[in-house]
Amino acid sequence: MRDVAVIGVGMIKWGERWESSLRDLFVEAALAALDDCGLDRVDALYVGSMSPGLFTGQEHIGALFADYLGLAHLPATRVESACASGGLAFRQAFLEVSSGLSEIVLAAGVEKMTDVDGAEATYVLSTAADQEYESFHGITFPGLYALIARDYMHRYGLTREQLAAVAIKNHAHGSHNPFAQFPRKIDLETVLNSPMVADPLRLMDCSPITDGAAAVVLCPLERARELGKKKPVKVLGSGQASDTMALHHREDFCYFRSTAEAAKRAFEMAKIERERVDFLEVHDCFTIAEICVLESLGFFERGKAGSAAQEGITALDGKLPVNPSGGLKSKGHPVGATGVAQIVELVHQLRGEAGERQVKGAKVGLAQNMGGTGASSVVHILEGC
Amino acid sequence: MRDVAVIGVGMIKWGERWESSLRDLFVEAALAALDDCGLDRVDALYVGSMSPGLFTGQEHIGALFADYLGLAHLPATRVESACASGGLAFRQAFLEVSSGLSEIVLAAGVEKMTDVDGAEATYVLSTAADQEYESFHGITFPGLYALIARDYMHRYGLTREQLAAVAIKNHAHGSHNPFAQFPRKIDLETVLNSPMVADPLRLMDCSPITDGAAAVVLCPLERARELGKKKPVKVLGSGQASDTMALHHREDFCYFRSTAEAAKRAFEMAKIERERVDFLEVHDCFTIAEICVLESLGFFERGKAGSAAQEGITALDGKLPVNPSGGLKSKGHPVGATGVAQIVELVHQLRGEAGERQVKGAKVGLAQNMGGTGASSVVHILEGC
Amino acid sequence: MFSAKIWRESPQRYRLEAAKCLGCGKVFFPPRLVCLGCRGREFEKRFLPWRGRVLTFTVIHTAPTPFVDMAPYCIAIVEVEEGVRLTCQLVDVDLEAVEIGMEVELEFRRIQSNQSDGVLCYGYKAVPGGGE
Amino acid sequence: MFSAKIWRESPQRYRLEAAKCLGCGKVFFPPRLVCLGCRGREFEKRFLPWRGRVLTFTVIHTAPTPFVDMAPYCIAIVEVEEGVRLTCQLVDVDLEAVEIGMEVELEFRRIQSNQSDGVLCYGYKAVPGGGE
Ligand SMILES: [Zn+2]
Ligand SMILES: [Zn+2]
Repeated sequence: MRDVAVIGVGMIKWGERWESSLRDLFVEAALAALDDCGLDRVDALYVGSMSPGLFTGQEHIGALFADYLGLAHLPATRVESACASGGLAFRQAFLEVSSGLSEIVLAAGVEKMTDVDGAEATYVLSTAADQEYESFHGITFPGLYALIARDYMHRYGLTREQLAAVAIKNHAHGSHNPFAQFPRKIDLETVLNSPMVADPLRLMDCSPITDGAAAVVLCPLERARELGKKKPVKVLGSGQASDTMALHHREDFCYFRSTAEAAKRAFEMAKIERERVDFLEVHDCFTIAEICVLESLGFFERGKAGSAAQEGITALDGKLPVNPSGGLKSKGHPVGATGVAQIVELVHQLRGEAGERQVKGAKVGLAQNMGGTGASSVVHILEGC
Repeated sequence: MRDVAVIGVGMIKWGERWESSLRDLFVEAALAALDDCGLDRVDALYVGSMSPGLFTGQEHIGALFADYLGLAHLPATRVESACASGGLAFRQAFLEVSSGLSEIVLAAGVEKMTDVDGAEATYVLSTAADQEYESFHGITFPGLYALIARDYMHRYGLTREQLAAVAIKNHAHGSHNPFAQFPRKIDLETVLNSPMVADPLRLMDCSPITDGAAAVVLCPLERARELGKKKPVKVLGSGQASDTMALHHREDFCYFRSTAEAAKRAFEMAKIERERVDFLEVHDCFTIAEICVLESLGFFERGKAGSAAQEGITALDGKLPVNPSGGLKSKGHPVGATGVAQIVELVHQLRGEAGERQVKGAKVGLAQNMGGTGASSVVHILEGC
Repeated sequence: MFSAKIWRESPQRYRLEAAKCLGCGKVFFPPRLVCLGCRGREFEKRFLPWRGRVLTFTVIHTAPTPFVDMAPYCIAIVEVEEGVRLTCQLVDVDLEAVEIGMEVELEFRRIQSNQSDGVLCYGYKAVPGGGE
Repeated sequence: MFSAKIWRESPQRYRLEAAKCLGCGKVFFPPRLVCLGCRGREFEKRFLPWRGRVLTFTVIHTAPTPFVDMAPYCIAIVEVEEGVRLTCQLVDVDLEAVEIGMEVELEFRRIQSNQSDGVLCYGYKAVPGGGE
């Protein structure tokens, strides 16, 4: 397997993009990524999207997107693993370049969520849980994560304020991200007074409903300087793993074994230790998720990440900055696009072009993207060159 | 890229499988494939499925299936390209083994279509066409292929009887396939008297609505004899390509350029000529499709495949047997499973274990699987060892 | 919310709004952000003519849910000008008399009488004529 | 057609039908074709007891479409016997009084009052009690 680099990244404004169709969202992000590296063509396309069928009535989006990108004969593959679809698209593109099958591959993620109303969006998202033994009983995704939060509070004494600190920190980071859906700071009052969604989680503990897309261009590392315009970023490691679909089948509700396993594989491939990682982009679909992910990744001991945001450890200027982009919370969460946008942020940081949200001296970054309540996880480790 | 072999194949009875859930269909086929090679574990899983979300309300099936196969921590990826989803799952598994990332990979395809009624199934299938500029106007998939059939008849003088001959031939083949949904012969009367679906296509020109799954196990060729129990089958070539999403954007409605391009790539990788191919499994979702595919693949000149079935050329004992399994027409068409089932048939034939439907002296077989009206195609060439 | 989806496509459906590539002159319907021919990204707005001819057609007998009451109905691929083609219903016609090459005019009509949320959808349909 | 889907799961939902692995003794709900523990494929039928205790819970305020009229309602993960856990609603309870470790009984109740096709769905719900 040969070394692979990311040479182009493309992000667009996320939010309620009523004027843009599913295909246009993709094309905008893909063109931004191509322009970033100065290329006009690629050899293959991977797209991560959770449910274009239920959200917009359109399946078969790989071929549709190749067509509307003006490259109608491109091999184009859609991959899906719920909210980890974007991370998987990146992984498959990495694999295709790494194997030698293709030279230049575009990996994109997209979701168009606002063509349906809120109740319908809640239903569509629930198809990422066990439909017959979870969703059937009326549980929602905020509800599933609330089950985790309650358990964590009970076992480790996590406070409501500590949970809120995660949202406050990520919004502070996102206030410097012009592409974020909600690029503004929030305070403790705002979180604690926001409507209850699934006790103990309030609206401001939850990532929003978002239209968005993101794209990146990969090529062999040895051709990265010839093909791209900017500093290449090397893919050091990639790991993927699953866990039981239903949350209730896990021995420990607060520990995402798929994330732990995916991280183990990514670190093995990268041949580095955790100490080398300068910052993380993780899947904070809910405030509690960021806490459990940090522990599952092995950066905090069990029960110890709950106070990390409150203590400033995971802030931009902290010991281990987490979600400098603003995370899913502030940036938005167009589910299939999220995993690719994490890679976009890693590349911006590792190139040193993240502006006001730049992590000082960032050399190695890690992205963790997960589906459902962690039934699937993908972890990538990238290094600036 | 290292050589890859198929060492296990699993097929189950296709049809209206009311008693079986989506997950159980998958597990049955996967276990059959594992038993066929005598293995109990794999390193990764790829699943092709067009729309479990719209057909059953369940997305995120990669993780769900790994869980219910009893391998809950497996990297599990769903791929989708409408009716070519199964072919893509096989291609991604091939890529993963070929790259060296994994040793043993399971590729499966599945679709559960009978949990919704016929009108709803027609709607779900229409999401594989351009939702805004085709389906919006009331066109169905039989309708899109009828547009192709009308054009072909007009340009090349194809007769109604010649179209029917494709269905009659495939049902004759399928009558020897115990796993087929409709394993029985039909005659010309039956086809010509069947209800009109989309003029000129009648019910017996169309593949049915089917519940089904299929699975195969891949490993490096050099480990195939050590890991498997039966004669390994080598993957000689793999090709994938796209075309415009909307049929009306093609210069030539009767020529699937994605199929031509995918075949070109597969033959280039295989480094063989078409003459070496002993038989084909092709995507006969409608009778007209088999005719156009044979020409797009380059086995017949333009306008010449229309009489192939009628003249017996593509029969089991003809010069170029096509769809010895019975094809989508007789075997059934659980859309995401179809591409994997084609590989299963290739392996049975190349091992010489196809019984009454055995192609004499079969050494090399080709499988062509496509999505929509050919907006995506995947071609594989396999060789017995 | 579904209305955002309908509103988004209405320039095409109501006015046949297309885009002509400033690089190679190819006309696209619906408009695109990138040219499929020369990969240019500059376009000028064009309105397609409301007439054309039938390239191929079918009569739908088994219809999807929103169209069940209309069956049987004809659907055709219509070429409206050099290289610009679209799919639409062909109505106000004897279904036995439709043929390839037939001249048609496009008219603004109701397309779907019902959707899951009851919204009416309008757009273009073909009718015989325009050849004289 | 949707009734096939409902009928298929009814042994679990109506009778708490589970499967005990003959290889390692692990009990699965719902039944599986392969054991997640030892990968055995031989099982014997078991019926779960209709009582257990709350491992964790939430109160849903923003509900999905079929449950909108019920909100707010409690959902819990209940352990019914060693290692066997399930998710269900906890009803007939003061929402303020639910706590981790609480003993519950399972009862057969209506789960969803409507689906897109109007079919009623039944299954298990938890109620306080069973500890005495
Ligand atoms: Zn142009
Ligand atoms: Zn066991």
